[in-house]
Amino acid sequence: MILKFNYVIMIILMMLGLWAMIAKKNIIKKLIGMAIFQTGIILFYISMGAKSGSNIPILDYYDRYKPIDAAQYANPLTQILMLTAIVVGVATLGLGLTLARKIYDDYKTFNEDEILQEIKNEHD
Amino acid sequence: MINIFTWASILLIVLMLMLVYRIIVGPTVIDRIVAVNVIGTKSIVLIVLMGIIFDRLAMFVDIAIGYGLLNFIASLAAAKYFKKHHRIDSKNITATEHTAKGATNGH
Amino acid sequence: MLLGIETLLLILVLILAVVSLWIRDLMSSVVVFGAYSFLMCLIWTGMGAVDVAFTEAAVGAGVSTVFFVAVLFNTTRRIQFNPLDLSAKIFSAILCIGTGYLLMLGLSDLPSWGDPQALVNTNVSKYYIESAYKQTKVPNLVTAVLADYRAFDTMFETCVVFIAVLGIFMLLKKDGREPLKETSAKANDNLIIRVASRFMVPFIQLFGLYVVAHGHYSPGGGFQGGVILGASLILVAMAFNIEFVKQLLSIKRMLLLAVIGVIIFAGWGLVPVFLGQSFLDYSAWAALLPGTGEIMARSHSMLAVEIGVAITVMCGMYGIYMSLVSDGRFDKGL
Amino acid sequence: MAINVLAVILFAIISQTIHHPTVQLILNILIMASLGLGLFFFFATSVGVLRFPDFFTRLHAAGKGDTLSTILILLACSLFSLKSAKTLDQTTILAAIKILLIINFIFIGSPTATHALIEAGYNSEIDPWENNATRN
Repeated sequence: MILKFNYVIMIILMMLGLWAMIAKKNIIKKLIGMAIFQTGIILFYISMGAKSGSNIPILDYYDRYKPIDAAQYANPLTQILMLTAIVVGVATLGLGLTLARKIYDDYKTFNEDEILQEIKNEHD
Repeated sequence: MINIFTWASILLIVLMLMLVYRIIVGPTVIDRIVAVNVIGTKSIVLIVLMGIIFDRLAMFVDIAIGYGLLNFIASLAAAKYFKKHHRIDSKNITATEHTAKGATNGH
Repeated sequence: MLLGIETLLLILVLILAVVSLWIRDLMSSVVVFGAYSFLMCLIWTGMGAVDVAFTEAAVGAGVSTVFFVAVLFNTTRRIQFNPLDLSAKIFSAILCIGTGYLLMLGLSDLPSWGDPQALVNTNVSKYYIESAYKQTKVPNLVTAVLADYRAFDTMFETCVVFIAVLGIFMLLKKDGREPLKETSAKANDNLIIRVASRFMVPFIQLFGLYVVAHGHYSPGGGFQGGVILGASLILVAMAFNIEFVKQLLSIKRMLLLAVIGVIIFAGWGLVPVFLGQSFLDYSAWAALLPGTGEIMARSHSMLAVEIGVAITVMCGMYGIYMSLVSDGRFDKGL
Repeated sequence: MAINVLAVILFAIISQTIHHPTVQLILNILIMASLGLGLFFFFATSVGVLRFPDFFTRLHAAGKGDTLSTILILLACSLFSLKSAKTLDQTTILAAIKILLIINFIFIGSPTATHALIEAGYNSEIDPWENNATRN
């Protein structure tokens, strides 16, 4: 269990985010839940690529011309997948916040129940 | 000697755990921002300490500089927020802020 | 030893995630989420992912919290608590715990934490680690894989940032826009904040340019540098005035620059097509850049591509902040 | 900034050229004292943030103690990296100078944030804490 502690935390974080996205009534809280879900996934990738006792994936000046042992360096592939994911995550977070802002413009609330109630009233 | 820096960073994290108590309990938002600000500054220190533990300080210092330069922007934004909304405690926000409902948008 | 520090940090992060969802005040929730992001950055530093940590540091400290605050500034931070929802919450909690249990069952198939011989670490990434420096002369393997081997991926990620900005801009755009007022650089009456920002902003921008340019040799690159440059513009907008920052970079010019960033990336990759190579195959640039072999052509091309990414990301962060804080009118900010 | 560069170069030359055991001992003590004091001040900051009664006093603890402890620990890191380097190349010196630059930035940025927060709290409707026990 202790050897897979990172995955346990990852699953808990992901489920926490999923729960927040389903159960929370406030839209901003849902967005925070989405961000937590995202960090859970990033944690999964990064901790899979981590190697115990390894160095960061930037070659030292003295190591560049020696034959390179791959086990000495952390996995760069999982890192770059997640690096772009973070910046894109912020951009999509901005888009989500914009949608929340538009909803607030129309209904003056972030609460899901009140929004549904107002939509129902408009249709009647 | 590197061992000492490892223990120092563990001590820093334990002290951060103490600050988390203030984040959870803190009666007003500003109390929480204070604790978060301290955690942010200590992250800079921890990154430099990790650089020493990894023995690649020159690579980690860049991240720490980025943190040091940007760390106060979030606090500044929060402070600006409270220039408009004066309530800093989270109790009974309904009374002050919710009065604007339906006043600006005509439908 | 490092895994011990990581374990402590992971527990701390879990506590903060729960707290940020539990607090019944949106402003506090956002602030706690900022602390969560700080600690996530530390976790990734400890796992050796310095570039990811750098991105998270710039994003978490500079822009992400500011975006949330910018939205809450014009709306409310009130949260209604309805005790009647409790059954729905418990039902969804059972659902999530069930899903989590199913995921936990798959735990036994995953490699243990920090195993160098795990399947994920032995195939493609081994090739990248062993041959990236020989083929590109870039010591930062993350930059090499990001901008060369997986440049196609990165190009579309840049496009996603651009499209997100465009979407935000379109969603919030108001039809009848108010005429621009006369600008004054002194709208913020707080002298201390203005002086401190005036001191800090040149350093932030200089550091951002350094991060973009030095990405080959140290953690950094287009994404991180772009976020830092964008954060410097956000700082100007907060410390002075939204009219003042529009003199530095107007909205129209911001959109134009964002397009130019994408065009730099795609155009740099398109040139090899005309030289008879495949798309984004930088080694064809050796024919056009004087005095470079195929290896150095790849190295230089990465810098050009990173500059394009940085321009788009900078304009993206700036544009998202400006749209959110002024509700699409671009007249007044935080 | 120029003082930073001069201090780093001076310390680098002292620590790398003079191998007399007394000098090395003094340097070690300097590093350890700086680290220890920094940790002590951070402990004081944490206790202050936890124990003080309202946020004005808490900001007092956080604003001062946080900046000071960060500066001391970073100073210890900088000196240690110079002292423990095997060869004195430009990378090491540049890293040490950069750490001192972080100190400069924190010295400007952290008090500004504290000031902005104090102002925000001052404009709010909450009164500062008063010690009623001594007044009666």
